[in-house]
Amino acid sequence: MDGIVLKVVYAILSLILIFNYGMLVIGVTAKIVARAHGRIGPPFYQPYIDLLKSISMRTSVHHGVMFWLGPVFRLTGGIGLYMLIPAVYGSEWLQNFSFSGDLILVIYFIFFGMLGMALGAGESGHPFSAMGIMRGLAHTTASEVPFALAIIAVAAQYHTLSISDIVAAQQGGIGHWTLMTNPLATLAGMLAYLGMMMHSPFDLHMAPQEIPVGPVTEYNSSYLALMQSNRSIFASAKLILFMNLFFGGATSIPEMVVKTFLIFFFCVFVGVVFPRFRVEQSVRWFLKLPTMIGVLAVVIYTVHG
Amino acid sequence: MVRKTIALALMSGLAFILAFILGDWSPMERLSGVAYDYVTRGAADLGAMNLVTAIVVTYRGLDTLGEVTVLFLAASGVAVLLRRKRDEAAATVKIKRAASEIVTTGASLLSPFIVMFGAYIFLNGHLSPGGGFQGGAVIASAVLLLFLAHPDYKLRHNVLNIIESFSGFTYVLVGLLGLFLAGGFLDNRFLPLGTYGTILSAGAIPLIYTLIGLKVGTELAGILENMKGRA
Amino acid sequence: MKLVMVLGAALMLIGFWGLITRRNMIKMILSLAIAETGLQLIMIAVGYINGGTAPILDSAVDKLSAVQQVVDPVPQALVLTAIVIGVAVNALMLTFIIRLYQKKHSLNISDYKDMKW
Amino acid sequence: MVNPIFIPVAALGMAFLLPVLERFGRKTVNVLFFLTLGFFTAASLIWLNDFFMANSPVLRVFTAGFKPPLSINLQVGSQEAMLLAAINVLSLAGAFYLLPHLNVTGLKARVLFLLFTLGMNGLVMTRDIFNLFVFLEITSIASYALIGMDVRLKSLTAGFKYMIAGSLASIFLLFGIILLYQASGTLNIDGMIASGVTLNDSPLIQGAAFMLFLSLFIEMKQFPANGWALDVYQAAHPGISAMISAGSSGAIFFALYKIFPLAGENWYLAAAITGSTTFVISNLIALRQRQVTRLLGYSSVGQMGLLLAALGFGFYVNRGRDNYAFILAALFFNHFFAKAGLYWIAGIVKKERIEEWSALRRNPVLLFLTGLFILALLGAPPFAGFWGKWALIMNLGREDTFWGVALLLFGSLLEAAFLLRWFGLAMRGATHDDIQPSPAVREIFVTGLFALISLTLGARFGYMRLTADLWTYVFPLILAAILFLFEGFSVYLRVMASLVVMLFFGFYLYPLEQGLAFYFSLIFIGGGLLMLLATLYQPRRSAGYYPLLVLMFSSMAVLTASKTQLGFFMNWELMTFSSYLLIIRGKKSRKAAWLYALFSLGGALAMLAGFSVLQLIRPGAELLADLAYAGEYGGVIFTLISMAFLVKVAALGWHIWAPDAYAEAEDDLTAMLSAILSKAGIWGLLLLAVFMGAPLWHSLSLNTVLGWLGTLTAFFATLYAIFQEDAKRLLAWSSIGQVGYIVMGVAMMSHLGWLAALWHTLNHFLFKGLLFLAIAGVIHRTGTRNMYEMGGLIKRMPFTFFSVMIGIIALSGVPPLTGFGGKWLLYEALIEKGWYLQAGVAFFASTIAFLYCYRLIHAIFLGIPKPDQLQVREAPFRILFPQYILIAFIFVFSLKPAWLLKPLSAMVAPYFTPTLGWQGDTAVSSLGYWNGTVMMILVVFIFALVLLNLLWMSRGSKKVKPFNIVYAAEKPDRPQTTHYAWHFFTPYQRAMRPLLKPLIRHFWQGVGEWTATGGSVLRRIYNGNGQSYAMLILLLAIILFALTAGA
Repeated sequence: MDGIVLKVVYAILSLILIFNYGMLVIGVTAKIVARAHGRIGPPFYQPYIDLLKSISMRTSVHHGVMFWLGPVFRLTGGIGLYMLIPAVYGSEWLQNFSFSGDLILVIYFIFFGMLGMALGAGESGHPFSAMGIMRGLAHTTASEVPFALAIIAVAAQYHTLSISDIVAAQQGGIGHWTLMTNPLATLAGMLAYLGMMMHSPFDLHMAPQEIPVGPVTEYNSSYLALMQSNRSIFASAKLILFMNLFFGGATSIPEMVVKTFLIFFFCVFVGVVFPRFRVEQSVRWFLKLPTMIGVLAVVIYTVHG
Repeated sequence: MVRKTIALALMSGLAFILAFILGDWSPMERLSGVAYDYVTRGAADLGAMNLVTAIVVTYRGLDTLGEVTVLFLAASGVAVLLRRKRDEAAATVKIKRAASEIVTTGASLLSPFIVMFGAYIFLNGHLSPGGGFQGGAVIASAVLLLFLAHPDYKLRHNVLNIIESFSGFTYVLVGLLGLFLAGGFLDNRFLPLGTYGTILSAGAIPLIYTLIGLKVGTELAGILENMKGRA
Repeated sequence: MKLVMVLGAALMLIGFWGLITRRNMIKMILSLAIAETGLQLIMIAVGYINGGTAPILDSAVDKLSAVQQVVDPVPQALVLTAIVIGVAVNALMLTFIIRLYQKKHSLNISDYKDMKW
Repeated sequence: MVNPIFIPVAALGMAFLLPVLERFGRKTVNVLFFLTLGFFTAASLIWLNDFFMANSPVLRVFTAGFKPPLSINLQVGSQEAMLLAAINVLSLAGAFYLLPHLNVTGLKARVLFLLFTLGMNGLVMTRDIFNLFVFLEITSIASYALIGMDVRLKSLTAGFKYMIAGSLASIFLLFGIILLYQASGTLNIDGMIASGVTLNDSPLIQGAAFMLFLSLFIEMKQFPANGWALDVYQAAHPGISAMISAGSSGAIFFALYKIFPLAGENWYLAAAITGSTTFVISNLIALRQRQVTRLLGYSSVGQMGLLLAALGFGFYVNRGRDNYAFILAALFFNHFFAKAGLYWIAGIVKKERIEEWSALRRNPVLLFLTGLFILALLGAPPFAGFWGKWALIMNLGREDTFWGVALLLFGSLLEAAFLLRWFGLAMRGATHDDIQPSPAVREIFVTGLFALISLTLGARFGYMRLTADLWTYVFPLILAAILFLFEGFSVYLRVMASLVVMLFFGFYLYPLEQGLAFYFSLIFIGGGLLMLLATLYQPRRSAGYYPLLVLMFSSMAVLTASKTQLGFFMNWELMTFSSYLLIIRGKKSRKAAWLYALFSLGGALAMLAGFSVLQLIRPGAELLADLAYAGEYGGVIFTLISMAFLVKVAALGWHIWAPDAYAEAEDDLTAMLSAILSKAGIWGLLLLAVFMGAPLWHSLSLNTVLGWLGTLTAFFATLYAIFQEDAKRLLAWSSIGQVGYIVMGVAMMSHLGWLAALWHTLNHFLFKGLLFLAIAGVIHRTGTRNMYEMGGLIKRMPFTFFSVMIGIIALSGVPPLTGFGGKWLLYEALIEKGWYLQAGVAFFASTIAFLYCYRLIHAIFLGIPKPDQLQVREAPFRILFPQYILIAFIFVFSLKPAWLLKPLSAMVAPYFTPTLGWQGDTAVSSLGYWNGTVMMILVVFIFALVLLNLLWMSRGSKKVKPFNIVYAAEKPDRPQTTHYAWHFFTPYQRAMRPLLKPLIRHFWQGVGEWTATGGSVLRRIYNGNGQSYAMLILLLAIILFALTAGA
């Protein structure tokens, strides 16, 4: 029983850490992007301000039970996802609940929040919400393909689906990273990652700069706050996942911070350079080059047996 | 043209088949099998001089009964098909020209003799060439002659019907008598075989042939009348 | 007797030829009758024994040596039946033609193609 | 014992006497007429009894007091007794049916009829070949006259054509007889056979045989010399057609059977070839036929071909006549009673074209009888044709005659195509408000009598065939029969009765099964019970619904208990036909049901072929377990048998039927089809794998092929699902795709793979049953299946919404519900197996599944409600209740996956070494691990925390009305423009266009069209000209000569 209590305490601590980390990463990135555009940009703590603003809004409306539950699903999905990934290799308190399932569970749990939020947004009755969800889902299906292939290749490479084991196998210097030992899988995975982060050029469903089109169109106040909190946790969890899979994981918190930030910066960088894709364009793009690379990665292991 | 060509091809095919089958046919040298038995024991068994008759009426009597049935069927079929429906009753055809006097006179003169000849043929079926069918056909030819001479001649249906039914039914009864009194259905030996070579011999054969003659004669006459149309 | 056989076969072929080339239904029936006649000749030929006489055991044929003298009576009996059956069928066919003619006033077989396929 | 000679005596005596008796009035004549026919019937029934019950010696009657060969003899043995009984019962019933027609025609018609019957009797009884000729002529001449009796142009024309053909046939026959006589010196059939004369290969004797059999082949209406027969069947009064098609054709067939021992090797083969060609071609031509009596004509001709083929094969492939006597009898009597019955119904309905047969729908009794007879003709169990066809195909396999198997099975499929189309039109064609059939009691009586005889005979033949486990195999039929007694009572009583009999059956099966079989029968029976409960939501159910449902479920359960191939195949067919009859109850399901039946039958026939190949390598094999000895033929057998299962699981390529059938079937039935019926195919595949492992086709392992098939099915079906506007069609495609995963699992042939398959089998049953039932409830309330016509129903139907939500979460495999378990097992297994690419495709498919899941729930329940659906009520409790039972199961297995996985693991253990271990509640595979229990607790815990948090934060939140949104700077007011539901995934469709070409549908359409076109080209030889028909007869002569002269 003590074990469980300890685990819960660790998990909460770990969660607080990752939440703040996520907030900061988002803030810093916005700043960097602004500088790249030649603007001053918001302060790095802007996400906190946004969150506080959302929470303290006096007007709060909702469209029904499912609308109400959508953010709950979403945040549960984010937290749950993070809980399933061991954040730092060898650290007991940052193992989270990764003993309850392996990589397959992690991948599928990503959908939990998405589905819940899609249901909530759907109930708002706003056509833009539905449209945003349609675009998001369509886009996700395509970007998941190279990602899945990359994971399969990694699993085939290490003969395991346990994230901890995969990280363990990469210890011992940069030469053991999947990046080096399985470059094709890493490439496919990182291309998929662009789509999964839903950053430009794959952010049509959010269309952040224009009129509010997307799942969150009708969300406001505390509902929006939940979404915002999720965004930081969810994004960080994904970053950690990619770090674990392809870049040797992390043995300490600073290593984790550096690695994940660099990984995040990769997608920010791409986003700054490329304009936005339309849905069918992005779907086709993912199904062409990244998928081909992924297939190649997988076929190598199929042939080798 | 295509049709003719196909027909020609078919015919040559058939000709080839017939040639193939009959190519090395040659007549039998001597009797064998069942024919041998018929010839050696037929006369003694049944007392009929004409072996064909013995076969037709007794040995293969069931065939003959069937044959009578076929004729009866045909006659019934013709009658059914040419029956007058109510709406057709009025549409009678007028015969334009009566027969010439030669024909009418000839007919009246000849027909009794023809009938008599027919009767002779079936009565002597067991002794000489001939028999019920032949006799019946001859009798029917007398009716045909009458029709030619008198196009509007009407046969007496009731009489014909009764003769036909009676002879047919009796034929079956005679067959049954064979079954009960002698060896089997249509066995002619329930009547005494009599003196070989006389008219009242060969058991029931003359009786059967008489019945057949009557039946065939009336049936053919019926067919003729039906076909003649509505004079 | 070979000749009778050949004649019979020839008659059969002629009958078949007529059946498939004559359009007139009455001629078709006559053709069938010709073919039947051919067959009857063949039947008789089959029963023939060289030098044999009619299978009537009268004074002309000795009862004891009849086996050597007469032809086979069986085919003759069969022919008799065949003839009668032929007559019956022909009568019925002619009746059909009478009725058909009343319906369409044509004796041409190709005019009776109401049902096909 | 009655002396057989009294049959001709009575017939002739009466026939000769009747013209005189006419004066006593019609009544007297009729009484005497029926007395005579009654005497025939009684006599033959007495014989039947004597031979089968008392084992009497064969009756031989010598006429004229001499023994054969001097005289003609008649013989009545057991075979003759059967034939005579059938013929005389037919005559009596037929005369009764035809009574008004006979009355109109007059006295002579009765004479004709009586002599016609006599002719048939004579054909059966006589043992003299010339006498046979005479009786054949009697039969023919009587039938000519009977056909032309009504003096209509068509019947006269047909009769005339028949007479030409008949005359030619009799010329050939006589020719043959006389040549045979010369060769053998006798006319007695037994004498001829004993003399062995035909074994001589001199041209004369071969010619004799040629002429003899040519004639009988013509009389048997063999292709191409059968144009006349079709005209006769089309034109004659249906009552007469019945007599000819069943009676005289049957008698002639028996005559042929009698003299067939005279034939030599070359004739066995010729009969087999001619017969099977006729069978195939006449069924092919019939595809384009719309005229009912002609359609039946083609079918009759085809059946004659089948009989001739069976006869030929019987002699050709083995000399064991007894077995073939069974086959011939089964096929013969099946055709005999069914065809007569169908002609009689055609006479009652009086509709010429099949499209007009929808009039039949108003008369359930007639419809029922029609269905029964058609099923009999198709060889459905328990009709005699089923047993006959099975035995025939098995024999052909044993003797390596697979061209025969192929031809006969292909012909059967074609026959099914047109007969079922006709039945479909009768059942579900467009109705016209014109004259309804008004059958006389007399007509219904005789038709019903024949249906009863058909069933009884089928039972009798089946009893002879099913040697082991008889009761298990026929149990479903008995249950269905019991439920028939409850028709007409209230739905509640019927459901109650169904539940009781199913439960009883479950208890009966329980001790017989363990392991996998138990698991599947639990799904079949338990699932069936639940679904039966759900049917209560519709207060009215048409007759036959519950018997068929119970038949379907219980025959599926029997599949799991079957030990023998025959028992398995029988129940497979029962399941197919009962589900067909259920599907066709849908309002617009005519075409869908037709397609379903055709594909299913095609599959079943392939299965039959597979079993027949097994006979080659293991003659006499009866058990399913014998499949293990397939050896080098394993690949072929596996491929053939798996066809049936692939059709049932709607694998890609065989799936064409499924979307339509699922969509158009009644709503609760669809749930059963998808949730339960498709699992029968899975069970079959498992069974194959258990017995045959993974056979090779050359060097290609078939389980790899199967695995890819499953993968592609999962992918493409899912892809199609997202573009459907119709909720049921969407779920239908989804169902196809989900079953594709199960096929993958089975194909992996590993412990984990099978676990994945078994887990998903149950899970798919749970969530797809749930979804279809929920949607059924929605359709019940809204009256539409188009999702874009709904919207915002969450507020009106919250419970149904919850069902659907749980359903889609379980479906999409999102943790923590059961769906994830299936996915986890599947991917672990795939990666363990090394099927990486398949895993990638499967993953793609499963993400696409989110699209349709979301679409389903969004378009129906979310968004803005339609004005006319504002007052829609929640679905009835009776359909919600089963849904919540399913939800309960989903939650239980989500929380405690071990409860299901551990027993499953034990079930699979006998076949593969387990690779799944346990650490407490954590399942550990060779690659990874999963603890469903912790996962569930974790998610619930986090969810609760976040929920409480939000509850606190959104204290003052206000609910707003549907249109309270800002949309492009205006407030929208119409749901039609605001609810984004129609063509939801258009951009995706654009992106995926290259993958969406319906190539397979086009392929099958092409197959169908080419086949039908082939038929319509071939049928041009029947140009209606009697002379051409004569030419075709001569052509047959030449063909047969070419076929037989070589030897």
